[in-house]
Amino acid sequence: MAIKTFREAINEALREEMRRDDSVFLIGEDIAGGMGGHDGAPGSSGGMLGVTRGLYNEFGSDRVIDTPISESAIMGAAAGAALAGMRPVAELMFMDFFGVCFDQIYNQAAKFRYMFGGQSNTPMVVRGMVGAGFGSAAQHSQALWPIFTHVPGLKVALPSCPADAKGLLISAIRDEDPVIFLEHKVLYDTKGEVPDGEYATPFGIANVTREGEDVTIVAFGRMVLFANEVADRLAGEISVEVVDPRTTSPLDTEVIIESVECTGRLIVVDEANPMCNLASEVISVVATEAIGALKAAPIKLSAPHTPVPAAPNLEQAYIPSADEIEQAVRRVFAA
Amino acid sequence: MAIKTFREAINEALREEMRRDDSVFLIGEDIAGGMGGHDGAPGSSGGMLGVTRGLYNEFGSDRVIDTPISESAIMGAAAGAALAGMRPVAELMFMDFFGVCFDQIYNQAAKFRYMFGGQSNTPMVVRGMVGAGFGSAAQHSQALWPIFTHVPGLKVALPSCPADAKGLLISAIRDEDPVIFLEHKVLYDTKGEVPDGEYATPFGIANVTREGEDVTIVAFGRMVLFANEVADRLAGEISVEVVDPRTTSPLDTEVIIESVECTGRLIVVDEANPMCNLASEVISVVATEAIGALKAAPIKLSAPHTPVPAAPNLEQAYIPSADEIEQAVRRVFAA
Amino acid sequence: MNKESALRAYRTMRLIREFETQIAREFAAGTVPGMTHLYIGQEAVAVGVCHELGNDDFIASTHRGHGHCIAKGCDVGLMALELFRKEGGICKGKGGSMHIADVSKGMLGANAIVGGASPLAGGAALAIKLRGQANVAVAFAGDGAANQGTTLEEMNFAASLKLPLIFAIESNGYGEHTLADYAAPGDLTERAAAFGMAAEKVDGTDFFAVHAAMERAVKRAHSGKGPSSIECVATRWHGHFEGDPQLYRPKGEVDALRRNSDPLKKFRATATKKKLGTKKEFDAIDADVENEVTKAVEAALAAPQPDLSELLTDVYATY
Amino acid sequence: MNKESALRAYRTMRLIREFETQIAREFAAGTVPGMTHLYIGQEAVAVGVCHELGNDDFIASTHRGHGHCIAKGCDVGLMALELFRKEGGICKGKGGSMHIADVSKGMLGANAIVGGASPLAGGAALAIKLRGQANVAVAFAGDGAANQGTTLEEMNFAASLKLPLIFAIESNGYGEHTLADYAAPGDLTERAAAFGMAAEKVDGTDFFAVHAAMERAVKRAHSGKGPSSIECVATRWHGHFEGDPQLYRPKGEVDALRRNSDPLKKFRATATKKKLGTKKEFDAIDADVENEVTKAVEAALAAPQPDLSELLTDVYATY
Ligand SMILES: Cc1ncc(C[n+]2csc(CCOP(=O)(O)OP(=O)(O)O)c2C)c(N)n1
Ligand SMILES: Cc1ncc(C[n+]2csc(CCOP(=O)(O)OP(=O)(O)O)c2C)c(N)n1
Ligand SMILES: [Mg+2]
Ligand SMILES: [Mg+2]
Repeated sequence: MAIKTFREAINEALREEMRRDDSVFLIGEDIAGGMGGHDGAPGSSGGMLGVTRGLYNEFGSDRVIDTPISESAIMGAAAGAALAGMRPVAELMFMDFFGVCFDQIYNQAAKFRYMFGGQSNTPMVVRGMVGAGFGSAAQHSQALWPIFTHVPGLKVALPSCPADAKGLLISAIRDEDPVIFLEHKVLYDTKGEVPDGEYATPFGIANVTREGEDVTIVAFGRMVLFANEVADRLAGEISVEVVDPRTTSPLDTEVIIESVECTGRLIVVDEANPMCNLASEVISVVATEAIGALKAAPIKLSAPHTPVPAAPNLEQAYIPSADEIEQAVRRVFAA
Repeated sequence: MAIKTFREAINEALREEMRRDDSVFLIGEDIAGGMGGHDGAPGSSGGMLGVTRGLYNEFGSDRVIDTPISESAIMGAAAGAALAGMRPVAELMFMDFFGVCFDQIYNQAAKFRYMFGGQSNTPMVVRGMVGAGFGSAAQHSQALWPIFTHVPGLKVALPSCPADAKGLLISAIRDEDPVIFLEHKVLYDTKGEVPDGEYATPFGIANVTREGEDVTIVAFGRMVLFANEVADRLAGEISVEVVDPRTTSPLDTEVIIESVECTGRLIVVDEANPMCNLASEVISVVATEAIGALKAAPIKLSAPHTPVPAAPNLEQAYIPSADEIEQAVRRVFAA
Repeated sequence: MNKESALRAYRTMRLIREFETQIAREFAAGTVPGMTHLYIGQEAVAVGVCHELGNDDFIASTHRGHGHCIAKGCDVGLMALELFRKEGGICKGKGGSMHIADVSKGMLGANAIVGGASPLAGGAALAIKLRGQANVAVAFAGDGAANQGTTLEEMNFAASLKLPLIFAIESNGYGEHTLADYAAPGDLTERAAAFGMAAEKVDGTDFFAVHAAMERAVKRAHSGKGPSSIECVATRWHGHFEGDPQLYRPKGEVDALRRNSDPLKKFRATATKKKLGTKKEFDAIDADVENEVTKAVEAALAAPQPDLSELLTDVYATY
Repeated sequence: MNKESALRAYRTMRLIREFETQIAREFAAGTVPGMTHLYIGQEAVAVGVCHELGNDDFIASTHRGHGHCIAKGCDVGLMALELFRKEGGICKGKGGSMHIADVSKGMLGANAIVGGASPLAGGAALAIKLRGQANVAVAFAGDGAANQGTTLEEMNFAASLKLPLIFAIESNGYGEHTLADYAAPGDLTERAAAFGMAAEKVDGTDFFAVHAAMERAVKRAHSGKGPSSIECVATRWHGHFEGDPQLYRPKGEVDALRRNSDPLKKFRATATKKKLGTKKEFDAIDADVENEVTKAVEAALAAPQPDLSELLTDVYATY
């Protein structure tokens, strides 16, 4: 075990899987950087936020492939190469760019296996940044996971800590289906214990990050950190259980329902915009399958139904906060 | 009042609004047809399913504009023209094509007003076909409204009958914000009474298509027809109220909650794939805001988490049916 | 090209013609579910492009994909089952006409998204390049699809990464009901060339012309010179889809095409001149093919629908 | 061009240079939130393109949009407030650097999506065409954005519909950290020409060259001849974004650019030769502009953040 950043954990997962399996390659924009430049230029960037740093230098231009600014071509490159037997990991940089290339993901890669009657596997990963809090405004700060989760054929991973970032990415790369791997940009510099060597964190298995008996908080991605903070704040006063589903598709509804059956009180925190998001999904699952367990109305905490504002104070107000979560816990506990 | 088809109602709305307002124009692929062809060719199609028939002949090539197969350019043409003061109605043919052009819709048109601090209006309509039941398989049969509904800045209309198709489209064209107007292809040939002359059906106001006291069915689009059928079948036995929200964004939660407060029993029928869909959203709203009113667990009926299969028998099994709805009503009533 | 190879090419073109002709008849009879776009008139393109390709060469196809499938070696019996959406279809009846595929044959699927194929073919080409194989990938695109951003961006992308990718642009003069000249003022071959790839325009009704251009493109790809574009000028004899009233077409256009632009007639004439086949041999192939397709269609009509349990399978390899 | 007009052009170029220089200083000081991409080195492009445009002409811009804003007449005081994301900003502080816009001035926004601008500019051009106005729309796109499908498809689209649209391609040699030659083997001007539009390549550090090409393009647009492309070869003096270590650039490259490719120096030299301005006049403008920008930045630094209630406004005109 060693303490690593979220960024280092992702880099390590990529490196180890590329060493393990020759069919794994990376493709995207400036994941190497400096292509076409002077001798020292190629590989000098390693991604806009340094996540792929050093990989070009170790694996070269056939395994770490920089491209023109052509996301449909990049996604098609991954989907087509996967059909042809490779294991591509494509970077979309900011997932907000999915709007220019989603067809290759949702109509093509996600549907091949079904449309082709089970003939094919499509082992590809699409990595990209999500989330607000970085000051990157309306077109570079979105959550978007409800959209990816809605699409049959896609799997969606949303790690909240370095250990899961590494373990889920290794699982994603080894998975035979297309996986959307979402990296919350505000988490890159967060640190945590990361087991040494190779390990795969399975999809569809929620992680209970805090055990408790009074209130269940289901939180996604960065919101898990806030939920944990609130659980710790309230320790001794209100016993809060925090459930981190880790993947939104598949979604571990079992662990969520078990938790609610024990606590009888549910709060769901999703940074995504509110309509048809994961908080709605989780509350709907509990209401249809375990309503009898609820001692109080569940509480949904999400961003408002607005784009992400540029101004730092507005952006902070946009993101669900630990204080809002704490108030919600007190409210639902009192009910 | 006259009996008209869903298709005729949409055509009428377009025609009347174009007559009323010179700034309204249509743009898309083969909405006229035959461009570049012999004398009689231009205007000879009127859309792949004939929805825009005759409009080119009445309004000419400056108001009914056929384009190359370039959906990003079409959506940009609408968004840019709207910013510049026009009122474009862009056809996407099958909404499934949104994957090649969504950026222009969700990152551009939907966000202008917010990103620009309220400087601009973007009065544009994107029309397109949705839904299964036509044998058009995985890439031409999707529902997709949960994705559009999730996006702040977009409004989403989903008419279930000719009268609403006309009234909602007129409202959409007059609206100052971008509207996604969804036409279920299986409804085109359905008939219904359509008020004569111009009328606008407001957004965000649900339509109670059947009044009842025992069970509330909230149904979307084509599913409203099935829900009505079930309500009629069970008349005298179980009193079923059917709520058709008509627009998914804005969503009329008030009428839904009022209905559930009266019946205490809720079924939501959404043809869309199940994860993060409108059924989840409605159930979540009721669970968080009116759980006390529920006498039984709400029931969610949706398509399965699969692409739309080509085989007719599989496709029928994919779509929620009147029989499934009837069984659900009996189950929730007995509970 | 030797005689055996030429007769094989003719047989494949005839197989496409016969298959599409019988599907057209069945569609008119109402036995074919959904939308269908037929390939008649363009047979020389698919066969000219695919004739020398093997299962390790990939193609990505379009909504008008039956011809590409047959040319790439897909079984017409399994294809017929798929078009009728029956059990045992090449995609278990779950794909249908616009998603017909046989990955084991390197046929990565028809595609219901115009412009959807090019990026995928680019991915297959990338896999070939990374594995150092002496193979190619082909992106089929119509003259309408050539105006879709995905196709255009893939042309630059493939040139930038020197992918062993060949764009087979089928210029049949129409995109749905719109004439190609209206939709694209520029010349498609010049457009491709401007991206820095070898680009040529050939008579797409002449198998030998397409085949020769393809040989040049494959050689370039194998020698690491990157992508090529072959614009094949051919004609579409049927409507955009079956049931299309085609009011946008001048009267008599199609009759003239049948008379003057028949890829099979042209093939017979040229091959006979080149001593690559005799009338007797061609006629024998025609009869044999008709019989094969008739059997395939009859079997497909008689076959059962897929089992209902198939609705929920094949969404994920694991979930 | 008369002297008044030339001095106005110089003033605008200097305003861009000074604004960006002070923003760079503030960014380094940590007072500018979020990402910022500066325009220094390319001033002659924005000003050459926009110099003769009015409020009824539209431009759609890029992530590197400050220069386009200033050239299109946006108020630097309101721009500064926006970059610092303060109350009273041109977008109320809700847009920031990459969404800065002034629709009343025909500036349809910077854009954080590479290739996002071209289709939008096409829409503005369509509105102009439908209303029969003697105006144009300009799509700014970098040499990297030129490889995005949206840009390429818009070129064909605009040619097909004969839109009064001008593509201003800014070839600064880089897309982020990737060299333009690596990303695009083809020549961008030939690529544009192949779509059937008038296309020329000019020295983007020479205001007069850009301005002259623009005059030709505007004339074509007004006479109904459709779109044009002007590839402006200029240089980027700063990193892709502020804070970019630029390891991909050869040492000394930027110093050489400052010495040899300074659009303002070039302007002064040419204008002086042409008797369109004197050193005294240029120096006076420089001093005046520095003072204007300094005031704007000080005011913006001192301004309050937006009121929290602004979070929920401006999502819809009506909901
Ligand atoms: C992205 C997308 N846009 C539009 C369509 C509708 N559509 C189906 S086929 C077609 C015409 C394609 O023309 P072309 O590429 O020339 O192929 P052809 O039909 O002539 O073989 C169109 C517009 C689609 N399927 N996908
Ligand atoms: C669709 C999309 N892809 C990628 C990016 C990330 N990105 C921002 S700027 C940029 C480079 C753009 O290069 P160019 O068009 O040459 O403009 P320049 O920065 O040189 O002015 C990239 C790749 C983006 N913002 N949007
Ligand atoms: Mg065509
Ligand atoms: Mg550049």
